[in-house]
Amino acid sequence: MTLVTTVMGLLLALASVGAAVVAIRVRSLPVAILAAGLVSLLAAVLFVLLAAPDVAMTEAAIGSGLTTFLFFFVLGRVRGGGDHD
Amino acid sequence: MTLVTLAIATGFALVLIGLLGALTDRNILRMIVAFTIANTGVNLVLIGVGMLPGRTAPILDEAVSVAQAAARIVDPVPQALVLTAIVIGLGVTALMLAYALRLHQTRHSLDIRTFTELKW
Amino acid sequence: MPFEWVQIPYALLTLFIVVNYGLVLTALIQKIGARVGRRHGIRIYQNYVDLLKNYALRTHITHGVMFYLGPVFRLTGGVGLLLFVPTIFGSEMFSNLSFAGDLILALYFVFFGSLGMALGAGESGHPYSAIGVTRGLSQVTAAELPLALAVFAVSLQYETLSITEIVAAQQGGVTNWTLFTNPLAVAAAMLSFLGSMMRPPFDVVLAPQEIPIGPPTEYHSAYLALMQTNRVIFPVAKVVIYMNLFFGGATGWGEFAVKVFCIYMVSVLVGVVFPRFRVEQSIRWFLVWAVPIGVLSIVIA
Amino acid sequence: MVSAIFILAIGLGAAFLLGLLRDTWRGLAYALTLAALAAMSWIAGSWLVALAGGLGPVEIRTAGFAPPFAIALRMGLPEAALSLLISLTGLLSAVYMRGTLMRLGRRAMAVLLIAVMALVGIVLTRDAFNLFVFLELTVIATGGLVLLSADPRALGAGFKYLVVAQVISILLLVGVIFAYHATGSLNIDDMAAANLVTLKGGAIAFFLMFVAVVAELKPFPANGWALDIYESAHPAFSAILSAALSAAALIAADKMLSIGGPEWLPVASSLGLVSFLGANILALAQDNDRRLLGYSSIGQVGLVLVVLGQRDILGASTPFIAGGLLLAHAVAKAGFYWLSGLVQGRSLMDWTALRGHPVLIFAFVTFVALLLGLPPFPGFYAKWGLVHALAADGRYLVLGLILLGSLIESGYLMRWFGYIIKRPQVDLPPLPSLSKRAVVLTAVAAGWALGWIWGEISGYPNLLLSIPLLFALGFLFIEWLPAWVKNLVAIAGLGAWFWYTFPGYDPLHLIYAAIILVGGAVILVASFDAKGRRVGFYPPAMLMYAGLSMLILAQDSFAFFAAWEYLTIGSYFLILRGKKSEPHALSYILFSLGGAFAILAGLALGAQGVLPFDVADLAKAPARLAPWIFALLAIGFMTKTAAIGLHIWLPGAHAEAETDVSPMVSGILLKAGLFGLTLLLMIMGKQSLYGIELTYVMLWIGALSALVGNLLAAFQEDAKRLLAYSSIGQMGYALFGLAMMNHLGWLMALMFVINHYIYKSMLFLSVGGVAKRTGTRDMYRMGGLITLMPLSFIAVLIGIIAVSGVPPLSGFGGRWIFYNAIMSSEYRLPMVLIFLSGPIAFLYLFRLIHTIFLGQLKDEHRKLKEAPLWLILPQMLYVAFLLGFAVVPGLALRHVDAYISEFFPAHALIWDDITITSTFGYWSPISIMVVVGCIFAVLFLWLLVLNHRAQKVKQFNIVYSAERPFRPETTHFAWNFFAPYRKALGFMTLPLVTRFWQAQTDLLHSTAQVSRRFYTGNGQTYAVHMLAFAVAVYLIWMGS
Amino acid sequence: MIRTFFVVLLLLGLGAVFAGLMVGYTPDAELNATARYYADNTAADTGAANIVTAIIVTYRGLDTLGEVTVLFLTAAIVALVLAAGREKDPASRIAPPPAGELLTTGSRLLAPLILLLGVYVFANGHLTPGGGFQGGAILASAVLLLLLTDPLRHFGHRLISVVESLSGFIYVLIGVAGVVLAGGFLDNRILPLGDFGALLSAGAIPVIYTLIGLKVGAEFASMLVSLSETEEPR
Repeated sequence: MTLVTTVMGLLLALASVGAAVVAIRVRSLPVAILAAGLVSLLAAVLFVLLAAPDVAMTEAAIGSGLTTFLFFFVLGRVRGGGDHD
Repeated sequence: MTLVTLAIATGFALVLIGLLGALTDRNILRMIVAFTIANTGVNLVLIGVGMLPGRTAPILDEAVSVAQAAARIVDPVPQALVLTAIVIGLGVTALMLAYALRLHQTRHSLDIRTFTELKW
Repeated sequence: MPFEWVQIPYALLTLFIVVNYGLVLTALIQKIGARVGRRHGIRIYQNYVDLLKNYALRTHITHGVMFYLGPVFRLTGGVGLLLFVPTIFGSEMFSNLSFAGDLILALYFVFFGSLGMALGAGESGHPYSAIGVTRGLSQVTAAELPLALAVFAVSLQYETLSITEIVAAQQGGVTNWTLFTNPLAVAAAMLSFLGSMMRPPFDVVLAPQEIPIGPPTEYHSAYLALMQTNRVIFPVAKVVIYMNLFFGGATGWGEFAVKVFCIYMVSVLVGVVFPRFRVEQSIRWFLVWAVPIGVLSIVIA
Repeated sequence: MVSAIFILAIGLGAAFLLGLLRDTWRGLAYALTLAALAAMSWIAGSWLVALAGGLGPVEIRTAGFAPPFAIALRMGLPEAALSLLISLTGLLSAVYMRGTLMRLGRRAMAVLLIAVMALVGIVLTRDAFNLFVFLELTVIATGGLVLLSADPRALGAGFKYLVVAQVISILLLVGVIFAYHATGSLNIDDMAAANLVTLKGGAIAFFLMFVAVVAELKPFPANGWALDIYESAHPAFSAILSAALSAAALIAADKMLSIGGPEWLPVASSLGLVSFLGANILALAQDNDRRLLGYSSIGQVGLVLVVLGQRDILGASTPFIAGGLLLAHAVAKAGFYWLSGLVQGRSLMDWTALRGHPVLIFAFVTFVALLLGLPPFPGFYAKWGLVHALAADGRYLVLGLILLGSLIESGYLMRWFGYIIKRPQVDLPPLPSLSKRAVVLTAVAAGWALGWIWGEISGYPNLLLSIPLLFALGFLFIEWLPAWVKNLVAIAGLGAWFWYTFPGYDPLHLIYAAIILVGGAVILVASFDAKGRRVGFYPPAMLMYAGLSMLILAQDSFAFFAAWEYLTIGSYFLILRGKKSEPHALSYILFSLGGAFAILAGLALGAQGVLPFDVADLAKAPARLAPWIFALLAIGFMTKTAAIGLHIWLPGAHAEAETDVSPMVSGILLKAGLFGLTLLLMIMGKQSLYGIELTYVMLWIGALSALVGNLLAAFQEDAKRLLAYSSIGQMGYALFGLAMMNHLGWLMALMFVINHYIYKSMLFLSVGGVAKRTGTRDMYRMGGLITLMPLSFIAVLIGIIAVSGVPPLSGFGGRWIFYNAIMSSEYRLPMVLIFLSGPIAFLYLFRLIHTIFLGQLKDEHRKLKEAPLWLILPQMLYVAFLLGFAVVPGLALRHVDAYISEFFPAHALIWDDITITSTFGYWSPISIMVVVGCIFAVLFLWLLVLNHRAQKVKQFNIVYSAERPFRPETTHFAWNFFAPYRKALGFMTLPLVTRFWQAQTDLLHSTAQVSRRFYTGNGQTYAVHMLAFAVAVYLIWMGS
Repeated sequence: MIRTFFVVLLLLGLGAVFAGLMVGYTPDAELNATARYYADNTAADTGAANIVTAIIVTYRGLDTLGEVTVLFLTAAIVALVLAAGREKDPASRIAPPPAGELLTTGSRLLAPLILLLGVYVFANGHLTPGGGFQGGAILASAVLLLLLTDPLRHFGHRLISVVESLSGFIYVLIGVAGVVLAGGFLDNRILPLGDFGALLSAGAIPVIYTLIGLKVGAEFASMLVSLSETEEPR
C-alpha cells in the first residue's frame, strides 16, 4: 500500500462524501441526480483502488451510467411536480 | 488509516447520508436518488471488507499464477456479491422510478405526503 | 316417628283448638288496640260472627281458576304450617304431623300460603293486588333474613333441625330457654317477627287506604271466610314456631295460651308506639338493625 | 424423485418462456403458468410425502461443489411443507386471478411465477447471500404484484413497500458481509457452527441480518407499509403475501435464529409477542376487512416467531407447533383473502353479503376456527403443546400474553362473524365466480385436511375422528333435509349415544350424562316446532352436545379441553342465532374463550410438560403450583357457570337465544361448568393461596352470585332475562354447595344440577312459547294470559314453586339438604348472603307468573292461542318429572349420595323407606306431598261445596272503580314491579361488573384507536419506523 | 424540524451500530477458507481465469440467475406499471420535434460499435474484468443512444422480448443440464473446460455470460423503451 493510493483514496472518499452531501442538499433535482452519479463514479474509482475491477466496471456502467439515464428519463416526464416547493 | 478502513468508513458515511436524504426529503425522486447513494455506500462497504491490504485483483493471469493466487489476490467473494447487489440495486431503483412516474401521473405530485390515503 | 292413622284426628283436634284460640286472641288484641286508642273496639265474639256469616254467604262469582284456588292455597298454607310443627312438647297427641319434616319444612312452608294468595289476588285483575303483593314480598324478604339467621344460630346451638329436639333442649327451667342462652338470636328473630306479623310499623303492605279496597274486596263470602280462618290460624302457627324455638315451647295448653299471647303482644305493643314505615324504609331498617344482630348470633354460635 | 432445484428451475424457465409467447396468446400463457405452478406444487408435494415417510433432509448442491464454496439448498420436512404451501397458494391464486392475469398478459404471469419461485428459494436456500437475493426478488415481485389490484391506492402502497425494502436490504447486506468476514463462509450452517455471535464483530453483524429478516415479518410496529399493501392489493395477492410470504419469511427468521443461538431466542420471542399483541389490538379498531386481516396476519406471524423463540424449551416439537400455527394461519388467511375477493364491499359490514350462502359461511367459520386454533384444527394442537411447554418451564409471562393476544384476536374475528350473521344485509351479493369459489373451497378442504393430519401426528387420538364430532359434522351434509327429519336424527343420535355409553358411567357422571343426552333430547322435542329446513341450527347444536358428551367421558386433559372448546363454539353459534343476540353472543364467546384459556393454562400448569396428562393426576400437582392451578381452573369453570364478576355475558346470551336454544344453553350448558367444578374439587380438594382458602373464596363467590343474580332477576322487565339472571343465582347456589366441601353440600349441588335443568328448561320453554305468541318478552306488555295459555301457566306455576323451594315440590329438597349442609359446614358468614337471596327468589318468580299470566289481559292479546304443541309437550314432561322427583328424589339421589360418601364419608343421609334422615333433621317427601295434598283437597272440596255455582265474570267486573291504567307502560303495574325494593337495595344492582368489563374493552379499543394514528400513511415515516425498530432492538439488545 | 431531528437521532443510532462493526473489524491477513478455496481451485474447477466471474457464473450461479431474474422482473414490472398509465390510442400523442440529422446519423453509426464492444466485454468475462452485466449495460447504452435520437422509433419490442426470454430460458436449461450432466444446477462442466486462458474455455461460463449479457442488455433496453414510451406530461 503506497502512500499515493492512500492519499488518492482519501481524496476520493472525501469527494464522494461531499458529492453525496451535495446530492441530498442541493435544491435542483438534476444537479442532485448528477451528484449521485458522481458519487457512483467516484466509488467506481475507489473500487479500482480496492482491487475490484469487475465491480468498478459494473458500478461505472450501471451505477453511474444507466441509473443516471433512468433518472433523467423519468425527470423529463415529471416536469412540474418534480422539484422542491 | 488504511485504505480498507477508509473505504468502509466512506461506505458507511454514504449509507448514512443516503438514508438521511431518503428519510427526510419529501420528494419521491430525491428519495430515490438518496437511496442510490446509500446503495453505493453499501457496495463500498462490501468491497472494503473483502479487501486485503496490498493485494491484487482476483484474476489469474501472467502476474498471478494459480499457485500464488492464495497469497496475492484479495477476497473475490465480496466482489461477486457486490456485482449482484449493484444489479439488484438498479432493478429496485428502476422499479421505484417507474412507480414514481405512475404516482406522478395519478396525482401530479411527487410529494410522499400526497400518498397517504391508506393509513391507520 | 312413623305415621299412624290416629294422628289425623289428633291433628284435627289441634286445629280446632287453635282456631278457637286464634279467634278469641285476635279479637282480644283488636280490643286492646282500640282501648289504647280510646275507642270502644269490637266485641270479643265478633270474629265468630263474621266467620260464620261469611261461610254462610253464597256467591256466583269467580275471576278464574287461580282466583278460586287462592284462598285454598292460603288456608292450606296456614293449616299445613300449624300441623307440621309440634304444638305441645312431650305430647304424642299434639305433635301433629311433624314426622313429615323438620324446622326447614316449616320455614319454607310459610311461603306456600302467601304464594297462593298472591296468585289468587293477581288473577282478580285488580291493580292494587299487584301493589300489595309487591310490597308484601319486598318487605318479607328483608324481614325473613334475621329470622333465618336466628334459626340457623339456634340450630347450630342445639345441633339439630328437629323442632321437638330444640324444645327438648330448652326444658328444665326458664334459664334454659333460647331467650337466655342465645339472646342475640332471639333479638334478631323478634325483630323479624315484627315485620312478618303485618302490624304497624310494618303494615304498609296492607295499607288500609288502598289494599282493603283492592283484592280483599273481590274476595267475599266463602272465599273471605277461608281467608279469615287462615288469619286466625296462621299467626298462631307462626308464633308457635317462635315459641318452640326461643321460648321453651309449651308443655300444656295453658302454657301455650299464655306464651302465644305474650309473644303476639310484642308486635302489638311495638305497633302502637311506632309510626308506619314505607316499604323501602322497613327494608333498610331490617338490614341495618335486625340483620347485624342475626349475623352476630351465628358468628358467635 | 425430481430434484428440488427443479421447483426453482421450472418457475424461472416458465417465466422466461412466457416472454417468447406472443402477447395475444394469453390463454396459452395462462395455461403455461398454471402448469408450471402445478408442476412446482407436485414436486414439493412428492418431496413432502417422501420426507414424511421417513426420508432424512436432503442437501442439494448447485454447481457441483460443496458448500460453502457453492450455494447449497436443503429440502427437509419443513422446507417441503412450506414449499408445497407456497406453490399451492400461488397456483390457487393464479386460478383465482384468472381474469386479472388474462387482462394484464404474460408479464404479470411471469411476475407471479417468479414471486412463487423466489419464495420457495427463500425456503430452500442455506446461503445467507442467496437468501438476500431471493428476498430482493420477492420484494420486487411484490412491487409488481401489488399492481394487479384494481385499487388505485395500491400504487402508493407498493411504493411505500419499496422504500422500506431499501432500508431492509441495506441492513441485510451490511450484516451479511460482516458475518462473512467473521466466519469466512456465507453458508448459514457454517455461520451457526462457527458461533457467529461469539466472534469479534459477529454479534452486530448477526443483529443486522436478524433485524432485516425479522423486518420482513412485518413486525409491529414497523409495519405500516405492509398493511397498506394488504388493504389495497388484489386479494389473491394478499393471500400470497399473507400465507406464502409470511411462511417464507418465518423460515428465514428460523434460519437466522439457528445462527444466533440461544442468546437471541428471547429477543425473537419478545419481538413476536409485541407483534402478536400490538397487531391484534390494532385489528380491533379496523373497519376495513383486508386491513383487519392484515393486522391479524402480522399477529399470527408474531405468534409463530414467539414459538421459534421458545425452541429452547420446545425442542423437537418446535416444527409441529410452529408448523401447526403457521399452516393454519396460512390456509385461513389465504382463504380469507380469497373470500374477500368475492365480497364486493370493503367494510366489515359488507360481508353480510355472505348471509344466505351457507357454503361461504361455512368457509368463513372454518377460517376463523383455523386462525383461533379451535379444535380440530392444527392451531389447537399447536397452542396446546406451546402452552404446556411454557407452563412446564415457568414462562408465565409469555404464556399469559399469548393467551391475552389470542383472546383479543378472537374478539375481533368473532365480532366480525357476528356482523355477518346479524347486521342488516347490504345489497351487494357475493360475486358468482365459480372458479373463485372453488379456490375458497379448496382452502376450506385444506384446512380440514390439515386438522386431520395434525390429529394423526399429534400423538393423541385424532380429534376429527371422534364419533360425536363426526355425528355433529354429519349434519352439515344433511342440511338440505327438512328440520323435523334432522331433529329426529338428532334425538336418535343423543339417545343412541346415551345407550351406548351408559354402562361406563358412575353415578355422578350418570347424572350429567342423563341431563346432557336425555335432557338434551327432551329439549329437542321442542325443536319440532321449527318449520322449514332451519339451516345452521343442527350442526352447532350437535357440536355443543358432542362437546358436552365428550367432556364427561374425557379422561386425559387433552380430550377434556378439546371437548370444552367444542361445546363453547357450538353454543356460541347457537346463541348467535337469536334475533338480537349479536353483542351478547360476542361477549359470551369472549368470556368463554377467556375462561377456556384459564382452563388451558391451569391444565398446562398441572401437567408440567408430562403429556398425555390424566385429569385425575391434578391431585399430584406440586404444592407450590396447586393453588394456582386450582384458581385458574376454577375461574375457567366459573366463567361458564357465570359466577358473579364473570356473569355479564349470560343474561343477554340466554335471553336473546331462540326459544328452544335458551333451555339448551341454560338447562344443559351451564352444567358443563358445574361438572368441571365438581371434578376440580373432587380431584384437588381444598387449596390455599397466601393463606386464603380458595374454596372459601368460592363460597363467597357462590353466595354473592346467588344474591346478586336473584336481585337482578327481580328487576328485569324482560321475562327471559329474568330467567337468565335467575340462572346466575341458581348456579351460585350450586357453586356454594360444591364449595362447602362436605357431603351434603355436594348432594345439594347435584340436586341443583338436576332441578335447575328441569325447571329452567321448562320455564324457558314456557316463557319462550308465550313470547312467541305475544311477540314480546317484556312482561309489562303481557298479563292475564292464564285463560288463554293454561298449560304454559301450569308449567310456570310448577316451575316457580320448584325454584322457590316451597314444599312440596322438589325445590324444597334442595333447600332442606342445603340447610343440613351448612349445619355441617365450617363457615357461617357467607350463609348470610344465601339467606338473603333465598326470599328474593320469590320476588322474581312471583313477578314472572303474576305479570305474565295474572293481572289484566291486554287488548291485543285477546285472540292468542296456547303455545305450540311441540313447546308444550316437553313442558308437560317436565311437570310430570318434577312431581315425580319431588316424591321420590331417592331414585336419583340415593346413588349419588352413596357415591359422594367415597369422598366425604361424614354426614351421609339415611334413606329409610319414606323418610330421609340427616345428622340434624329429617324429611319425608312423600308425607309432605300427601299431607299438603290432603289439606288442599279437603279445603278445595269444602270451597266447592260452599261455592259450587261460581261463574266466571269479566275481569273488570270488580269493585275498583277507577279507570285501569293502560298507557303508557310505565303506569302498568308490572313496570318496575319491585320499585321499593330497588329504592332500598338498588345499590347492589348497579352494573359495576358490566362497567368494569366495559372499561377493559374501552381501554383496549382506545389503545387501538390511539396507536393506529401511528400509521400515518406516509411511506417515509414507515421507513423511519423500520429504522427506529432496528435501532430500538439494538439498544434493547445492547442493554440486556 | 422534529422529524429531521428524529431521523438524525436514529441515524446516529445506526451510526453507532456501524461504528461497532468497524471497531470489531480487522482486515484479514490471509484469505479465509472460502476465498482460499477459490484462489486455489478456480482454475482447476472451472477453467476460468477471472475468479470473480467463476464465482458469479458457477459457484454462486444461483445468485446470478436470481440477479438476472431481478432485471427480468423489473423490466416486466416497469412495463406493467407504465402500461397501466399509457393512453390507449398512440395516435393521440404529440410528436416531439425530430432530432438533428447529425445526431441521428452519428448514433446509427455508433450503435453497432457499441454493441460490438458489449459483446466483447461479456464474451471475455471469464478471462478479464467485465462480463455479462457490464456488457449488457453497454448493449443497453446502444439502445439508449437510438432512443435519444429517435424517441418514437418503433422499437423492436418483440425482438427485445424474444432475446430476453430466450436467453433466460436457455440459461435455465443450461442450469438444468448441469443437474443432468454434471454435478449440479448451473455446473459449468457440462462443456469441456478447454485450455486455461483461452476464449473458448471454462466450460459453459462464456456461454452463460453471453446469455447473461444478451439478457441484461435486452432487459435494460426493454426498461428504457418502456420508460421512453410513457407519455409526456400535458
